Amino acid sequence: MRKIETTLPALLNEIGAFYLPKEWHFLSVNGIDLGGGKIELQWIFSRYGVKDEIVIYYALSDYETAVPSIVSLIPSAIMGEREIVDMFGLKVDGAQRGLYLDPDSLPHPLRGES
Amino acid sequence: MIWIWIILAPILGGLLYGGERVLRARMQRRQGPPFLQPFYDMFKLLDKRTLIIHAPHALLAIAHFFVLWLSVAAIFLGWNLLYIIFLHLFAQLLLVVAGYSVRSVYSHLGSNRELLMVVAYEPILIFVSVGFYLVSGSFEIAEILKTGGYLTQLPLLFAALLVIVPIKVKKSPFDVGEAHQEIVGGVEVEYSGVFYEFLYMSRFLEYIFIYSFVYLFGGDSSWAGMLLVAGVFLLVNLADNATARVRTLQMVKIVSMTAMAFSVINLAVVVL
Amino acid sequence: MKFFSSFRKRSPWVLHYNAGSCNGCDIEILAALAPKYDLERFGVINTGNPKQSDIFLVTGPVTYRSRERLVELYSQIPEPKVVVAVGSCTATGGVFRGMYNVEDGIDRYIPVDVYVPGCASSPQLIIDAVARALEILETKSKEIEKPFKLFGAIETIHNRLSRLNMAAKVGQNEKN
Amino acid sequence: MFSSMLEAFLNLFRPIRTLQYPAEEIILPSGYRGLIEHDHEACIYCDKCEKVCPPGAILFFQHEAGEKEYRYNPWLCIYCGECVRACPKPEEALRQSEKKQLSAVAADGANEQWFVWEDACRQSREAYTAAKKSAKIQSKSEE
Amino acid sequence: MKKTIQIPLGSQHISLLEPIRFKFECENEKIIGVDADVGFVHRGVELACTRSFEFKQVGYVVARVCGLCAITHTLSYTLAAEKLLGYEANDRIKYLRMLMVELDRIHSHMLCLAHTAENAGFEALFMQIMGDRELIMEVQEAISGNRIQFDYISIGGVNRDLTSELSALIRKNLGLLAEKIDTLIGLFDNNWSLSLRYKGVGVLSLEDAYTYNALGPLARAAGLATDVRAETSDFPYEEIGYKMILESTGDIHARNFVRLREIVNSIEICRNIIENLPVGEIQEKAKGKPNGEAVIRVEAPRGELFYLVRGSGQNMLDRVRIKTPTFSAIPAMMEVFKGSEYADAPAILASFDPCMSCTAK
Repeated sequence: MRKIETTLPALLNEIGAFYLPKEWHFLSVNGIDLGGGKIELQWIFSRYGVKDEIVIYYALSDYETAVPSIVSLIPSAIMGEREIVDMFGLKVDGAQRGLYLDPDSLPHPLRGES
Repeated sequence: MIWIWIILAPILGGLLYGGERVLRARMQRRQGPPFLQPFYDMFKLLDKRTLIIHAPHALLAIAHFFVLWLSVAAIFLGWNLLYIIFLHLFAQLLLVVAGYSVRSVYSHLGSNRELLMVVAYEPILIFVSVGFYLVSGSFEIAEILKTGGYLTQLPLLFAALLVIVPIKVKKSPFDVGEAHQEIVGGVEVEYSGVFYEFLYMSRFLEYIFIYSFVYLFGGDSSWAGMLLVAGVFLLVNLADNATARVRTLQMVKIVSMTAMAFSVINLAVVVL
Repeated sequence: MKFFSSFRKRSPWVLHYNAGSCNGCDIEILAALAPKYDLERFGVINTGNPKQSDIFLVTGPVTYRSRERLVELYSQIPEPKVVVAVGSCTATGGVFRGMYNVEDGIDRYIPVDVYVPGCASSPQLIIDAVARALEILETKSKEIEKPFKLFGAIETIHNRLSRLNMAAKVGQNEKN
Repeated sequence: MFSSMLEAFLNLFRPIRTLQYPAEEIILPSGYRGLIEHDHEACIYCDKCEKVCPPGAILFFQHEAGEKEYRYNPWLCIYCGECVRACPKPEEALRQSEKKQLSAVAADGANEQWFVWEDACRQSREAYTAAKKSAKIQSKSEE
Repeated sequence: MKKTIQIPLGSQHISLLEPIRFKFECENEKIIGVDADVGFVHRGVELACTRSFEFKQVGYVVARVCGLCAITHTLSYTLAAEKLLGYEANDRIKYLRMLMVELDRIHSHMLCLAHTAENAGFEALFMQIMGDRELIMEVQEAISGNRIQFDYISIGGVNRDLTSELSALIRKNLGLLAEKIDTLIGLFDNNWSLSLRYKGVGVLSLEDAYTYNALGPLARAAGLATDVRAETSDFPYEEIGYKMILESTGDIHARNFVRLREIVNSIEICRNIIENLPVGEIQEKAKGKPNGEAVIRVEAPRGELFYLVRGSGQNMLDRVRIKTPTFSAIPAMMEVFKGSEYADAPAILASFDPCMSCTAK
């Protein structure tokens, strides 16, 4: 497992330079609430056919900052992005709320204070 | 005497259907429902509260059932085969209209498919009756049953009939009209309670209708007819247990390529 | 009529709905229809169509998004009908009890007649439950049965019962 | 296709696979995870099972006199057996039998009643600790 | 006039086990657009794992995320938790865990095959496969004490041991099953109507498989060589005879074949495990509180299952992230539907073996 720190503005460039469709398998977008309004976002990749090679790009963010979408690079990321929109109440371009949650359920269940 | 048989026709079909369900279960090595299950279902449906979409929709199901019954009665009375086929067609069209009359996509799809099925099997039924005419010289069932030897003269036509029997009794590979897993019964989808019962019972009549065509091939020997019906019944159920449902257009293609070709060749041979 | 109601228990047609379960009970229902347990020997057909069903087999603790469908399906089944809650999470919420998107059992929304224990309920328990449900079904009248929540007013059109607005949407009916 | 037709035909002469369940009992394998059984005599009321139970199907009602009452909801239980593994006296105080729980009807209150129990148990617990605390304060002030 | 019709599939439909709603935009019966709603089963397990349950209970809770791959959920979580506790299981525990996972794979694949057959309108085949599947259910019931939710794995080991009678039962049933699978392979390959329904239908090309990050049997049917069993070193899969199964056409037929051949492979793996079971304790003490972050991948029947667990030395965990196979497969799934017939939609859907309760958690 290799963790690489990045920032939100640089994310698209870094992943664009790193991701090769035939070599890397995109696993998921993941969010972890660190408390105090901070959130750690992770983009997780694994390499095809190689043992135990996982690369995690992570970036720190707060709730208000818009998160760049990587759908243009990896179309299947839409699911993960919609999920973090639902679960953390973040803003991601092109991803709408409503994958899991209805208007009357909890607004952002995985945030620290909720 | 014949009137009693006509009144008993749905019950006869019900027995056939019940027997088939048991047979099918045994072919799948399970116990299956009781033999009289269709009648239990019938009585239970009478006891349900009825929900109606709109009156014509319900009425069309009843009309479908009675017209179908009329065509079966006509068979028992020994009428002209062509009348019977068109009466049956009329009954089918009532069902199709019923399917289109509600705002359910599944019902519409069911009607579409029902129409395509009519396109597939109706010509074959007509060819079969023409075949009977060429051999016996009459379209009247009473006359047809007086001569024999259809099976030797019209073997391919019998094969063509065999192909369309699964369409009529809603068995795979050709059960596209019902297609339970795709369109939840098609035209049946919006019916409930007593009105569904009419559709449920019309299935019994369809059994009688199509198997009496098989019976006709026995000609003057009723034993041969009975034997043919039993054989086809078994064969259709075997095929049902060995095939998946094909798509609607595939069905039309298969039927027109096999059954249509068989019947045209057979008729040509007989005429020449 | 007495004569006809005695046939109810010989021909129970089943509607199955998954209201957010883990699949465990659903595949057990499927297994109960398969050769080893063969529910069809009691006359059970899995119709998949609420309008032609008598027994409503529900699995799952009712998630927020599926509750409207649950109520809608329930009100589409013509009476007499029975509801069987298959599995502990359907009956009481099970391990999901208290989670934020879950409603702790389907009897918050619709009246349940039989609660089946087990996580996941085995086909044996499902057969037991269906047998029990049939006893209840036989004694039921044809009175209209209403869901508890998400329920609009009973309307009649031309003196006939209309079920169009029976399961009103959440926004219209205040959640209580 | 023809081989499966033949197979279907031959199946007619083979024995059926269906178990006649309500008429004949099904023999469960030994070690089937069934109902949790509690023995009032052997239990030392350490509350460990209550703490580990994932759905919270075991509750102890605290009587004012100090003794506890075991309450168990078989329709909430997920039959994982974690309580038995946590029990300091497994097989004596708490054991997993091989019996299956029967289904409940509406009158049994499988769900409704349990909400009431949950509340009652929590309140009894709170009332008990409050009473103990006040007793302690009282005894302290008496000293 | 509008040229297209909208055909809904779900959330309640006879061909679906689980609630998922598709809205197919169709021209006649040809699908040109798909819209899916997958969130019907969202229960909030991820939050509950960090708020309501202690880390020792979480294994039983995540098992209820999905009934079909319950064992892989528990396994992944347990492995992650054990990593955080700094504990490594002995060989016997590893082998027993692998045995359960492979048995689970067999039963899940058989269910999928049966369901695909049912949705293609082949009721007899459904009955046949479901009947044969009972062999494996019997074994699972005997080993773990329950037919579906096994609750077999716990932190520090497994809950029950494998006795010699059990091994005999497993050997017997696997032998019977192996013959049945052989006939099934012949049937799936040769049946005329099945080939009409399956061959060339619902094709996912290799290119699309890469683009949409397909995984599991779905990717292997398209020729994409990915299998977590070959990409992880948590378990000694190579030494017990694991082989990667690949097909190339990517249609329903190929997916079925990947599943059938994986069943054959899994039967072999199970036999090898029974024959070469090491001796040792089945339950060891794993002490401490989870601290740090651990990432685990396990090959569930539907593909890769991913767990990320983070703890901070307390009884409650900070984060449990569950990424399930179907969740990643949905974009690929939606792509395949476009251009196929509505009549094939239920069969295509079943051939993906979607698990909505996994997806929505």
